[in-house]
Order: sequence, then structure tokens, then C-alpha cells
Amino acid sequence: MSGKYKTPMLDELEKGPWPSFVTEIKKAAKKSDMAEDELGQLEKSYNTKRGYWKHGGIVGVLGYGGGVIGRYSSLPEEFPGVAHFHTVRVNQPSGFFYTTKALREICDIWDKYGSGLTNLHGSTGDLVLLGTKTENLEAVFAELSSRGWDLGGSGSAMRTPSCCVGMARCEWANIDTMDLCNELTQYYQDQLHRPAFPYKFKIKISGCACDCVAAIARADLSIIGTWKDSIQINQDEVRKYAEAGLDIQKEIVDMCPTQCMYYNPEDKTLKIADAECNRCMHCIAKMTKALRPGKEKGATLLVGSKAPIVVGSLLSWVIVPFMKLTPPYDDLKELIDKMIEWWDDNAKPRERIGELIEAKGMRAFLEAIGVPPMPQQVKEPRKDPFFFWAESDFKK
Amino acid sequence: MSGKYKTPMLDELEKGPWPSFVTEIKKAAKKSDMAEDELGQLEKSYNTKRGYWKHGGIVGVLGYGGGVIGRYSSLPEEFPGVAHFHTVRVNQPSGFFYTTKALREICDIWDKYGSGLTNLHGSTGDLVLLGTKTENLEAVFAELSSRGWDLGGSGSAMRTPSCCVGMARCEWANIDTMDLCNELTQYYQDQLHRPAFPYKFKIKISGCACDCVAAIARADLSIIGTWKDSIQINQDEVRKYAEAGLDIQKEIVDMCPTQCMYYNPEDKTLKIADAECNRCMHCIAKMTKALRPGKEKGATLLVGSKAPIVVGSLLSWVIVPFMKLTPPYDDLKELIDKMIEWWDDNAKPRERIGELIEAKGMRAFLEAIGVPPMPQQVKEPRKDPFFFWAESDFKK
Amino acid sequence: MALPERKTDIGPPHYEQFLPPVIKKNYGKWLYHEVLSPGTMKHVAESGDEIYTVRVASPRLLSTDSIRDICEIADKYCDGYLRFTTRNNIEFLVSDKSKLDPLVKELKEKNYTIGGIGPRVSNIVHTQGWVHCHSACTDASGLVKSIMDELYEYFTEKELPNKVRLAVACCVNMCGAVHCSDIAIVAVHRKPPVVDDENVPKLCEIPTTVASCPTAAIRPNPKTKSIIINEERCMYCGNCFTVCPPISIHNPEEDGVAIVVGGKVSNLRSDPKFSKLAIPFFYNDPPRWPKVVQAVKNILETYAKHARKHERVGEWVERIGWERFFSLTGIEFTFQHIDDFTFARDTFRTSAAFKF
Amino acid sequence: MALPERKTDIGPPHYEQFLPPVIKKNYGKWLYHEVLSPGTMKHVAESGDEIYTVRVASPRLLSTDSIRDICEIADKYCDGYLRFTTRNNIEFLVSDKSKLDPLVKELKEKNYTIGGIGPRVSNIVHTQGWVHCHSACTDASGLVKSIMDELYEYFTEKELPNKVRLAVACCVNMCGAVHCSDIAIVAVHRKPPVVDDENVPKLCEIPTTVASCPTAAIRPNPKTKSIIINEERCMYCGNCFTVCPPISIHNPEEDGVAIVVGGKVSNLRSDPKFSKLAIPFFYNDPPRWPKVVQAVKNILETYAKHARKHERVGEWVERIGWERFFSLTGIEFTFQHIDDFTFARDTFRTSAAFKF
Ligand code: SRM
Ligand code: SRM
Ligand code: SRM
Ligand code: SRM
Ligand code: SF4
Ligand code: SF4
Ligand code: SF4
Ligand code: SF4
Ligand code: SF4
Ligand code: SF4
Ligand code: SF4
Ligand code: SF4
Repeated sequence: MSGKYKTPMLDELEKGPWPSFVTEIKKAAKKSDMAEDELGQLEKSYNTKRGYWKHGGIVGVLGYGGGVIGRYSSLPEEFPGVAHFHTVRVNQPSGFFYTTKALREICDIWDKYGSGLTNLHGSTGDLVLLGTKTENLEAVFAELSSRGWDLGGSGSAMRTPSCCVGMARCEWANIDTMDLCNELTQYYQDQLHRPAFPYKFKIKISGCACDCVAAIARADLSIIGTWKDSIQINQDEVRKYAEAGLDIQKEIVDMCPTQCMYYNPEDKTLKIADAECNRCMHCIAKMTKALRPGKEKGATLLVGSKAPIVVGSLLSWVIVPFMKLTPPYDDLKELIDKMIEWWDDNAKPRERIGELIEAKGMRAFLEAIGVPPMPQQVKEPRKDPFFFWAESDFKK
Repeated sequence: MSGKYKTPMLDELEKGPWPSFVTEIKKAAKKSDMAEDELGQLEKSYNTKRGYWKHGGIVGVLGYGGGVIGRYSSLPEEFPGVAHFHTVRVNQPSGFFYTTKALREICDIWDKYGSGLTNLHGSTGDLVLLGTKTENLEAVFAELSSRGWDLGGSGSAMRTPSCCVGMARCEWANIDTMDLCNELTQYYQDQLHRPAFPYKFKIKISGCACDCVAAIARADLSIIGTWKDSIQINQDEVRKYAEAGLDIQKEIVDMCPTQCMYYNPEDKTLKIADAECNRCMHCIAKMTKALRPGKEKGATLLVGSKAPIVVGSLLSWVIVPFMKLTPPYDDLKELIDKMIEWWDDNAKPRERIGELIEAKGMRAFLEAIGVPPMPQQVKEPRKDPFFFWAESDFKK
Repeated sequence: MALPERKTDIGPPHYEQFLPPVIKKNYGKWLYHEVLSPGTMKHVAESGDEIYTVRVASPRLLSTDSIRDICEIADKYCDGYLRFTTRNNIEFLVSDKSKLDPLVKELKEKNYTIGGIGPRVSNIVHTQGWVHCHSACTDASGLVKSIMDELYEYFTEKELPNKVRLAVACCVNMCGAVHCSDIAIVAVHRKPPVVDDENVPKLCEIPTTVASCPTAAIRPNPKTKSIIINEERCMYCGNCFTVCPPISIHNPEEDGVAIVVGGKVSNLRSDPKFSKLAIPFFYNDPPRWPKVVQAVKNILETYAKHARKHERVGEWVERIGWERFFSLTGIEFTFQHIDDFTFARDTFRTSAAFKF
Repeated sequence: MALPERKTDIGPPHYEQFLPPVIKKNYGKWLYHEVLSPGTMKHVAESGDEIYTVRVASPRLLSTDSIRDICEIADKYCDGYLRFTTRNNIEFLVSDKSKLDPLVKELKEKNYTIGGIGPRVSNIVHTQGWVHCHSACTDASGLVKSIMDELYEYFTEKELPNKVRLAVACCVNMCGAVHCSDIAIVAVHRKPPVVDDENVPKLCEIPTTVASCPTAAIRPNPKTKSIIINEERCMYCGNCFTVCPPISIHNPEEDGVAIVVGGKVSNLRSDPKFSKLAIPFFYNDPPRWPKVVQAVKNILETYAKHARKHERVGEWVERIGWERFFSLTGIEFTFQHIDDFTFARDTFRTSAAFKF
């Protein structure tokens, strides 16, 4: 099928050393006329500087309200292969680990029923199968689900949770991100597949304050591993770092945000005033052989981050400074349920939980979920002396 | 007249080492029944935990719309001496300098026509004469003005400008705060005495970034002296500070916010990367014999600060990062006139200029007064990609 | 007795006539200053000339007799020249060095309070209170006197890490610099105002009254031609009362004061800062507000103990973090501390790095 | 051909089945890691076991054939185990140290791009663009390819002061982490949308459409049963178009991209930060957007030259001040940079201390 379109613009993007998405589309176009028409339409976009996709209609698989993004070309006659070009969001395994066997199975299914194009992965975390026709959706789903795969979220639903690699390959994980991610995904299957929320709800889980899944910036619930006790110091390794030429004073101590570290260049030892440490991870990250997180591990729960529309972009806000997290995570699930219930009861359509908290006030949210006020929840107390008193505050 | 009231509550406030305002009221009460009834009413307030003043009616002197704060007791029968108890705001001389002769003249007038109570000074800066009757106002004004005194501002008017001591007794003054304060006060006499603005407009002037008149926090226009070139260093004096035991590294260099200072403990010399200095004044303040502001002097103009009502308290915003200020300050006057004109044209009643700028956008204000956008006007650029394009922006 | 002829729009007297000759001569040519004691300093000019300043506390509310007493002293030691500071202290300006010690001696004999220069507590900037303002929800002067009696030695003697600026405002109009003070007290109401529906239509402009509310809690009541307050939304600021007298906000039983901390206006080291809520409420407790006084002292002394030299209160708190401010001072953190006004969002913590 | 029986609500496959045995064994017991080269690292467990990772760039948009190619390599060197990173790179997981070098060799031979580990540029997080999204106002993949070709050696080799996270979003919905990236590109419109009054009433919910506007620029039009846009207030975000298709925001002549900088999500040293506007506009200039590419490179290299070791872009900018960012990069400061959205106030400078 290849060669149907001249693509001088896109061909430019096959030059240069970075792997080319154009090459990928061309590869797929060799086997799929969907991919080929994608190529043609895209070349046209490059010439006219505009997209040719219509607003997605609602398409999906039986019994599910999400997991498929409907997409139609606005030029179906010119590019019939992409007249329908829906994406299928396949829920990735926690941590994005695969065997080649599993990946090949998915490729085979997708060659048969789709464009042969994928995204590994979508920004939320799904394994995205890019472009198929309405009539193939049920087949794709049957093939996938019978092999153990399920769809991810879309629409006003729980969205596919995701997490960093955590304990699988990282020495700093304070919580089992992959297990927790898997557990929550399973626990929220119904909410994931049948959109019934005011808007989307995303969960992301990082094992420590490095936040390698960018949870704090793009999840309605951001779970970030941390510890309560003292950083574990191996003074032998401290000495070795010093001897290997690390300028501990300058690169570590002086960059510690709480200024709670003391380095003695005489005997090459390091001290930390742990009560003042805010567990930012800088020193640990730069001296991983010498320093390790403490032993009393758990997570901070933060709520509300999202992209800019409507009220401006949000980072998540600390709600629970520290929570122990052990399977089956019942406390956590109960708390999330309460958050969602309050949100569901109070939000307007298309209002994210962060926007609702801002609209109703943090107090309303905390009281609804039963979390007391704590200074860790704020950067600083309010400035203007404009504050409310509830009847209950007068009692004492 | 003294002894009319038992004041056990207030008597408590004559104990202790700090000078007592109660003693002052009692002193005045010996001569004035106004002051005596003030004492009685205040004791009542101390017992009942509430004030007994009514909302001020409009009172004043002929031809003026301000300068007097009308005040009436809500218990005129019980305390007839304060049935009327208006304050007269006398415009203080720049820098709060006086001769004893001048002060005594005022005291004499006030003993004759008022309560004998004063505030030296009011928060805005006026010499406040506290408490007289409506029928005395003209007499007070005639006595004062014939001796060279005039009233300060009140109501929706230009308010009495004030300034730090500046060049009169401070080595750091970059501008002649007292001359400028006097010049602007004179220039705005009409606006000061005849309220015709949407709300109050305050001007405060500090000679350097120490801001000893708190201009940045409580003036619609805050003028703060600064310089453009390099801090003048006297290395001999640096050495003397070091020899006298000042820990220059710790107390000066390490506390410099821009980290632009370098101290050589060997030869006890100090270097400053002046382009990176933000002229915060820390080093100069702590080493006044060794360091002096640069020679190219002028001021930063900031706009908008005020108390919390209605939109929350504001600090002033940088509008003009640097302006040379030489008498008769025509550029500055012209610019202030433009600010006030725009404010006057656009504000709702009781809307301060800072509130208006926020409501209309900084661009509207800057364009109206002819000041270009500059990074010094912001702490940081906007975050969300929500911005406007004017037709004029497309031209280039 | 005939009144002298009035003049208008003459403005204040020109300051020059009030300057001591040594200041006039060295105007703009000062070289450096030295703090000689907590209440005295000398400024040295490029010419070598010197001027000595003696700073004395003032209650600000002064009787004419006290002013005359001060004048007498200034005549004796200062050739009749004196000034007041922007924080309402009195400054005796001594041109003749030999008069410095005698001046100090006489001031001490007469029980004047000398101090306030350098890294100390200076006079408290404050407002009218029950002495003169209809809006007052506490008495400013009484609070100031009670606090300064307790902090006396921090004015006259003891050093602190840096200057500590205190302020008191008797209502949220905040006619001082409470919103940018190291430690400040602001009086607050806690109950919605009561509306006198009969007088509101007579005395108030309804649109102005509606617009006066920061939380949009007020709407017109077409029936009564008065207004209705949504009590749920009201946070008792009293601005409606300011623009419309028949709306009464005073409630002696539930009025009181809040303490805010950490503000500054100087630009040294760090940017000017707003004060933040430390303690949301104390009942008015005249004549001496003992709990308020102790709370202020506790904050001041916690600062004195933990801050680094040259750190202002707000700089110290920002270095250690607000969570640590609360644990070090032992102040309880409440729902009132969490902002819910317009810019609340920016005060929520967006970081997993904090102290326990 | 009969389809297999479908199952529902089974969720994703359990991750355990995809873990290499050495990971299963040492799960949660890793001790430390070492970066061996810009694209390889080893993790050492408490048991002494090791696992080697080789990171390879991916365009993210992958054909099934390419996935199969990758699988083939993973079979050969990794016992069939591999993973993808949160930034869409491929990670080959090598349990047998002896296979590391041969793997790297084969990858190089096959022109795979190895790198992205340590203080470097990693893969650009991006979105659909013209490839798949109706909302796209630029093409994300083309921008990514053009930029990464130019920054190639910052992925494969050159060190930077710290990690630099890039992102591209094809509209302000920002389906990536543009709002918290070191350097990011976001596509923007510059003209108000055009309303198709005939179809709006048929296809849209008017209240939802009105509510969708961040600047309250939309009001219902009772006459046409459609809506009216106040063009003065519109800042072209396109959210009305998202909820109501007959409102057309695309304008190929005036659409383009903005560059934002200084964001981060990690908590190391400083709190997570939002990205801020650096350059408000470039015209779309496919296929290679040369001016955008150069602008990104200029910012990156200015950072590389001036930042201290371990400083992220935002930390560097905050240390030197935004005024200095503009002077060092030579970027023009415009009215667009000055915030006028809800929280504008907090971005205005409230200090007399700044650099010229
Ligand atoms: C596919 C994906 C981008 C990608 O190339 O990876 C994507 C694509 C779309 N996003 Fe997204 N979003 C994707 C991750 C995100 C993320 C990042 C994340 O989840 O971590 C965000 C920012 C975080 C957030 O949720 O705020 C994001 C914020 C949005 C928004 C703005 C939501 C908001 O509250 O501001 C919209 C608008 C909407 O929902 O109407 C949106 C809407 C869309 C729609 C459905 C377009 C629309 O207006 O309905 C896009 C479909 C494109 C297409 O045709 O394929 N997408 N979207 C990502 C999902 C793949 C996956 O499932 O793994
Ligand atoms: C006398 C004085 C307090 C003092 O004890 O020193 C004072 C007293 C009053 N102020 Fe003030 N303000 C005084 C300086 C200030 C300051 C400080 C300053 O000017 O540096 C402020 C904060 C800065 C500002 O302007 O925002 C201030 C902010 C207010 C406000 C709130 C204005 C706002 O926009 O938020 C009001 C309310 C109003 O205007 O209706 C107010 C209103 C009042 C009124 C007129 C009461 C009212 O509601 O009408 C008070 C009269 C009290 C009385 O009966 O004596 N006063 N007022 C100060 C004036 C003396 C002088 O002329 O020197
Ligand atoms: C006399 C006075 C100016 C006037 O025109 O009246 C004045 C005079 C001086 N100030 Fe001030 N300041 C005066 C109010 C202020 C204010 C305004 C206020 O408090 O409302 C401030 C801003 C306070 C704030 O940030 O909240 C102020 C912040 C400073 C600073 C900055 C301190 C800091 O590190 O933040 C210095 C520098 C220093 O202390 O090293 C300073 C330094 C000075 C010097 C040393 C300047 C000089 O070389 O003469 C003067 C004597 C210092 C002293 O009192 O310790 N002056 N100074 C004011 C005395 C008020 C009083 O009675 O206590
Ligand atoms: C593989 C991956 C996790 C995953 O589940 O896929 C990962 C893995 C590691 N990260 Fe990360 N990070 C990964 C995404 C992130 C992200 C998320 C993102 O970029 O969207 C962040 C937050 C970025 C931000 O702040 O904007 C992130 C911020 C860090 C940091 C903090 C850097 C800093 O100083 O701000 C460290 C610590 C360090 O580099 O010293 C770190 C350190 C690490 C370590 C060293 C942890 C360890 O001991 O294994 C891992 C290898 C480092 C490397 O790649 O240089 N990782 N790391 C992700 C690789 C993405 C990629 O392909 O490049
Ligand atoms: S977030 Fe922490 S635990 Fe997770 S991969 Fe990154 S560094 Fe490791
Ligand atoms: S984790 Fe961060 S705050 Fe704690 S000691 Fe290390 S660098 Fe300092
Ligand atoms: S503001 Fe500056 S110039 Fe004015 S008195 Fe204070 S230190 Fe001196
Ligand atoms: S004035 Fe401030 S910024 Fe400049 S060198 Fe001195 S301490 Fe540093
Ligand atoms: S703060 Fe309030 S009560 Fe006190 S003087 Fe000002 S307006 Fe009056
Ligand atoms: S007291 Fe303040 S918040 Fe309450 S109704 Fe009046 S203006 Fe509104
Ligand atoms: S950023 Fe906008 S255009 Fe790009 S995929 Fe997301 S919704 Fe579509
Ligand atoms: S494009 Fe955005 S700002 Fe403009 S009308 Fe639509 S929703 Fe409002």
C-alpha cells in the first residue's frame, strides 16, 4: 500500500539522529491503509498548519463507558482510512514492565484490527493503541481481555492510575508503588470503566520525593512516599565519597534547603539534625551509597493537581502529611472513597476536585473527610484577618 | 475639674514603666472638661468592652472638604464634654522636625480651643489634635493658618504625604525625601483640601530600601531611593570592621541575598559583583563606615499598597524601576498626575488605585501612564498560557 | 477677641526652619553613624561635624503639658530643636556633645524612657481604639501600654537578633502597618452584623453597601429597601458598618483580638512580607489583656532564642518553616489559620518536603 | 473467525509476571545504583545481586514492527524483560552482566539512541498534535523530533547542571506536564473563536458552555439561542471549543506556540514549581520550527553556562532573578509576560530590591 502520498514535509522529519515518528508511521503504512491515510492527512496538516480531526463522538465497547477515544477525520473522503480513527487505551501493568511475549501479543492484535500505530505510553500511563474503526472495537476488546488485558479510563471517570518503578528497581522507594497502583486500579474497576464522576479523577504514586511519575503536578490524588524517623548514615561511605572528590560541603550541605546538615572535613563525617530535615531527597540522591531514607516509612497524600483549564494549573496540596501504607490499604481506600463522595456530592459538571476544594474552602473538605487542620497543609497561614468561626469553634 | 470620674480600670494603666496615655489624659483633664469626659467615657468602655462613638458626620472648615474628622459621643448626656469630639489633622513639616517655639504655639492654640490632647503623630503623618467642638473649628484653623500651619488630608482626597528623615540625618538617603515630600504636598494642596478623588491617595517617601517610613506597605505611591551604579567600598574600613571582630563572611557575605559578595579573609578585602547586587541595603546597613550607596542616585516608584479592606492587604508594586529625581520634580509630578487621572477616570467610589490596577490589568495602567513593560515590574512572569493580544501587538 | 486672618492652601511650614544649624550645614552629607547605647546615637558628617540623637519613648497620645515639658528639655540641651520618628518616638537632637550626658541624666531623673535604637523593640505603631474611633473593636492604647510594660527591657536594653516592629490596630481597617509587622495585634469581630432595617434605607446607599462586602455576603432586600446579610458568607470584617452606620457589628461579648506575625517592610536580605495569622483570637480583657501580652512575649522570646543574628521574625520563620513556628511556640493550629480568602490557593502546601 | 470470549473489569495484568527474576528476588531491597554512562546504570541489591539498565530513546509513537524489533533485542539480552519509563524511554533490563556490552554494541549498530540517564535532557513528554487530536494547535511529534535532533548530544553525552525536563503540549489542555517542566512548549491561539450560531443551539449545552470560559467572556444570546463572546475578554484558551464543537478556535495564520520555563516536580532542594512564560509566541513553522528550536537551545545553553551544579532551571532563575534571566537570554519582555489572570497580584514585584 505504501507510496500513496508524497510527503516532502514529513520526510524532513526523518532526517537527523533522533528516532523519527514519521518513520514509524511509514512503517505501519506499509501494512495498514489506516496508517497510510494518517500519513497523508498529517502531511496536509503540515502544509496548511491545521489539524483535520473532528470532535470525538462517543464510541466504546459494550458495558464500558470509557477506554476508547472516538476520533473522526473531517476529510473522510480524502482520507477514508482515517474516517474513523479511534484510540484504545489499554491499562498498562504497574511500573510499565513487560515481557516480550506480552508485547508481541498486543502487536498481533493491533496489526489485525488497528492501524499498527501505538503510543508507549500515553501521558496518563495507558498503553495507547492509536487508530481503529468503530466496527473493530469489540473484536479488539475481546482479543485483549481474553489475554488478560483491560481498558484504561477516559471521560468523567477514575483514570488509569500510574506509578514510578519503585521497589522494583529503586533503592529509595518508601512504599510499594507498584503494588499500591495495582491494588487501587483493581479496587476502582467499576469507577474506571463506567464514568459517573463529575469529571476525571487521576491517581499517581511516587515512592519518594523525587516524584519520578510527576504525581504532584498531574494527579487529583498524588501519593508520595516518605519517612518519619532519621536518615540512615553510613559514615564509611561518606568518607569514600569525600575521598573520591565529592565536595560534600558545597554540593550537599550548602544545598540542603533546611540547613540541617553538618560536615566535619577533619574526620569526614556527616551529621543531620533530623527533626529539621524536610526529606527533600537532595542529599540522599547525591550520596546514595552513604545515605538512605529512614525506616518508619509511609506516604504523604496530596490532592488537586491538574492542567490550567479553567482556574489555572494546580499543584497538589498536602492533605495528610503522613500515612502508613500496608496492604490491603483499607485506610487509604476509605479515605479516597470519602474524598470522591464529597466531590461527587458537591461538584458541578467538569469541576475537578482541586477546583472544588478551592471553591468550597479547605475546611469544608477536611471536615468532610475527617482530617484535622495541620500546619503541614499550608505553606503559611492566612494573611488578612478575614476568617470564619463555626458554631463548633465557640464551644470551648 | 479633675476627679469627676473614678477610673479604677484606667488607673491600672498608669502602673508600669512605659509612659502612660492615661496619665496624659488625666493631665489634660485637669484643664479641659472635654478631656475629662473623654476619660470618663473611656473608663466606661473599659468596663463594657465597647466604644461609644458614633459614625462621624461631615464637619470642617470653610472652603475645605477635609482635614477634620467629625466625631460624636453616643452618650452625649452622660459625657457632654465629648458630645462633639472632632480631631483636627495638622499637616506636619517634612521629617517631623520642630522647634520648641512652634510646638508651644500649637499647644497654646489647642489648650484654648481643644481638649489639650494630641497624637504626635497620626499613622499617616499628621500632627493630630484630638477632640474639639464644631463651633471651635474655624477659630482653630484661623489661629493655625495665620501661624503658617495648614490642615492635612482626610476623605477621598490626596492624603498628607510623609517621609523618612532622609538627608537631614541619614547617610544612606539617595534622594532628598524631605524636599520632595514638601514639594509634592505643596503641589497637591488643592487635591489635599478638597476631596474629589474616588478614594484616598497616599504618598510616602523613603530615602533607601530600609524604608523607614514603611512606604511600600501603606502608600498608594511609594517612592524609595536607590542607585544604579556600584556600592562605594572603603577597604580600610572593611579591614577595621574585621579587626574589630565582625564576622564579615557570616554576617554580611552569607546573608547577601544575591550572593554577589566575596570576602578575602587573607587581606581582609571585600569585592562586590555590582551588576548582581539588588541594592537590598543589608551590607551597607551593617558596615556603614565601609560601604556606601553608589553615586548615580534616584528612586524606584511603586504603586498600590493599602490595608486589607476590600480585596486583602496590598504591598506596592514596582512601576518605574528607576527615575532620577531632581527639583522641581516635573517628570515625577507629570507621571503622578497621569496615574491619578487614569484612576479618577476608571475607579468606582471607594476603590483604591491598587485595586483598580488589579481589576483592569497592569497593562491598561502602564499604557495609560506611558511606562513600558519591564521584568523589574514582576517577581516572575505569568504561569498559565492565558494571555491577550492587542491589535497593536500584531503589527510587528 | 478677634481671630487672626486665616490663610488657605499654604501647606505645612517649610521644614528648613526647623532644622538645627549643624543639620542644615551637613544636609545630604552625612558619612556614617554609631549607636552609642540603646537610646543614643551619633551621626558624623563628611565635614567631621557630629549630631547626637537621644530617643525617648512616647505614648503618642500626648497632652499639651507633656509637650511643653519636652520642649523645656529641648530648649535646655538642643537649642530648641527636636523631632519625632516615624514610629512616634521623640528624638532630642544634640549639636553640642557636652550636653549629651547631662541630657540623658535629666531624662532619666524625670523618668523618661530612653531606648528603641538598634536591634530592639521600638515603639508600637497603633491607632485610636476606644479613645476616639467609632469602629474600634478593642482599645489600642491600653494594649500598647500593657505590652510595652512587659517588653520594657527590650526597648531600653536587651538586644534581639534584629529590630522587632510591633503594631496594634483596633479594627481590620488597620490604620497602622499591622499587615507588615514583625508581631502585631488586630482587633476582630466574630459575629455577623445586625441590620437596622428601618434606618438602612434612610442613611445608606444600597449599591455602595452591597459593594463594600469582601465576600459578597450582602444583597439588597427589595421588600424592606434594606439589605440582607448571608451569615454563612460573612467573615465579620465590618466594612458594611463603615459605609452604612445602621449596620451594627459590635458585639462586646464576642469581639477580641488576633495576633499576626512575620511581616516586614524593609528590603534588607529578603523582600517585604505580609504578616500571617499566628493566633486567631483572644477575648478583650481590659485593662491589661494579660493573655495577649504573654502570647506576644512568648513569640518574641521564642524568636530571640532561635533566630540567627540579623534575621527578622519573618525571615526566621521562613527559614525554619511555619510548621516549626507552631511547634516551637506551642501555638495551636486551627481551621482559622488555613486561608479561605481570594488567594487561599497560593498558601496551600504544594510540596512533599516539610517538617513533622 | 470466532472471537475469544471477552472478560470485563479484570484490570491490568499483575505486574509480577513481567518482572525479571532478579527483580522479583530483590524487590524492595535495592541498596544503591551507579550511573555507568549516559545511558546505562546498575542497581545493586542488599544481597549483592545486580541489575543493569540500558535506556534507549523512543519517539513514543511506535509501530508494531518497531516494538517487535525491540522485543527481539530484549529476548536476546534480557531474557525477554523490558520496561518503559515514565518519560517514554525504553529500558532494557539486563540481569547477566556479560550481556551488557554486547547489548550496547548491537543497539549502537542498529542506530538506537542510548542516553537520558543522569544530569541530561531526557525524552520530551508530549501529546498527540495533528496526529490525533481535534484540539491540536500545533504538531507535538514534529516539534519533539526537531528539538531532540538539535539537543541530541545533551541526551547521549553532554552533562548539564542537573536533569532538564522538556515537554510539548499541542493546546492549553496541556496533556503532559508542561506546567511544571524545565523548558516546555505549549501551543496557543491568538484570536477569539468564531461561533456557528446555527449549530450551537443544536449541539451544545448553553450553561456548560458559558461556565467553560475562564474569563467569563461568554454569555447566552437569548435571541439566537446561541452564545455571544465578548472578544475583549477572550484570551483564546479554546475551552469553549472543547465543550461545544461549533465554536471554532483554529486559525492557522495566527496560531502558534509559546515557551515556558522554570518548572519542576521533584522536591529536592526547592519546592515543585510551575513553569513561567518565557516567550509568548512563535508562528507555527513546520516541518521544523527552526526559531522555536533555536530558542529552546538558547535557554538550555544559557542555563548550562550559568547555573550551579545540581541547580534545576527554575532554581537557577530564581537565584539570579527573572530580570536577569531575560537579560542573559536576550529574550524580550512584553506585556504578555505580565500576568493578568486570577492570581496576577502575587506576581507583581513588591520590593525595591531587584537587578537592573
Ligand atoms: C492521549 C493523551 C495525550 C497523549 O498524547 O498522551 C490525552 C489526550 C487528550 N486529552 Fe488529555 N490526554 C492525556 C493525558 C492528559 C494529562 C496528563 C496525565 O494524565 O498525566 C493531562 C493533564 C493532567 C490533568 O488531568 O489535568 C490532560 C489534560 C486534559 C484536559 C484538561 C483537563 C483539565 O481539567 O484541565 C483535557 C480537556 C478535557 O478533558 O475536556 C484533556 C482532553 C484530552 C482529549 C480527550 C481531547 C478532548 O478535548 O476531548 C485528548 C484526546 C486526544 C486524542 O485524540 O488522542 N486532557 N490529559 C493522554 C492520555 C493517554 C493515556 O490515557 O495514557
Ligand atoms: C487617625 C488615624 C489612626 C491613628 O490613630 O493614627 C486613622 C483613623 C481612622 N481611619 Fe485610618 N487612620 C489613620 C491612618 C491610616 C493608615 C496608615 C497610613 O496612612 O499610613 C491606614 C492604612 C493604609 C491605607 O490607607 O490603606 C488607614 C486605613 C484606613 C481605612 C482602610 C482603607 C482601605 O482602603 O482599606 C479606613 C476605612 C475608610 O477609609 O473608610 C480608615 C478609616 C479611618 C477612620 C476615618 C474611621 C472611618 O471608618 O471613617 C478613623 C478615624 C478615627 C478617629 O476617629 O480618629 N483608615 N488609616 C490615622 C490618620 C492620622 C493621620 O492623618 O496622620
Ligand atoms: C528615625 C527613623 C526614621 C525617621 O524618619 O523617623 C529611622 C532611623 C534609622 N533607621 Fe530605620 N528608622 C525608622 C523607622 C524604620 C522603619 C519603619 C517602621 O518601623 O515603621 C523601618 C522598616 C521596618 C520594617 O522592615 O518593618 C526601618 C528599618 C530600618 C532598617 C532595616 C532593618 C532590617 O534589617 O530589616 C535599618 C538598617 C539596620 O537596622 O541595620 C534601619 C536603619 C536606620 C538608621 C540606622 C539609619 C541611619 O543611618 O540613620 C537610623 C537609626 C536606626 C535605629 O533607630 O536603630 N532602619 N526603620 C525611624 C525610627 C522609628 C523608631 O522610632 O523606632
Ligand atoms: C526511570 C524513572 C522512573 C520510572 O518509573 O520510569 C526514573 C528513575 C530514576 N530517577 Fe527519576 N526517574 C524517572 C522520571 C523522573 C521524573 C518525572 C518526569 O521527568 O516526568 C522526575 C521529576 C522531574 C522534575 O522534577 O521535573 C524525576 C526526578 C528525579 C530526581 C530529582 C532531580 C532533581 O534534582 O530535581 C532524581 C535524583 C537525581 O537525579 O539525583 C531522580 C533519580 C532517579 C533514579 C536515580 C532513582 C534510582 O535510584 O533508581 C533513577 C534513575 C535516574 C536517571 O534516570 O537519571 N529522579 N525522575 C523515570 C525516567 C524517565 C526518563 O526516561 O527520563
Ligand atoms: S520516585 Fe523515588 S522511589 Fe520512585 S523511582 Fe523515583 S527515586 Fe525511586
Ligand atoms: S533530605 Fe534534604 S532536607 Fe533532609 S538533610 Fe538531606 S538535603 Fe537536607
Ligand atoms: S529610609 Fe534609608 S534614607 Fe531614610 S532614614 Fe531610613 S535608612 Fe535613612
Ligand atoms: S546591598 Fe544587598 S544585594 Fe547588594 S551586595 Fe549588599 S547585601 Fe548584597
Ligand atoms: S484601625 Fe479601625 S478602629 Fe482603629 S482607628 Fe483605624 S478605623 Fe478606627
Ligand atoms: S461584616 Fe464584612 S463580610 Fe460581613 S456582611 Fe459586612 S462587609 Fe460583608
Ligand atoms: S494537549 Fe490539547 S491538542 Fe494536545 S492531545 Fe491534549 S487535548 Fe489534544
Ligand atoms: S476561547 Fe477561552 S477565553 Fe475565549 S471565549 Fe472561549 S473559553 Fe472564553
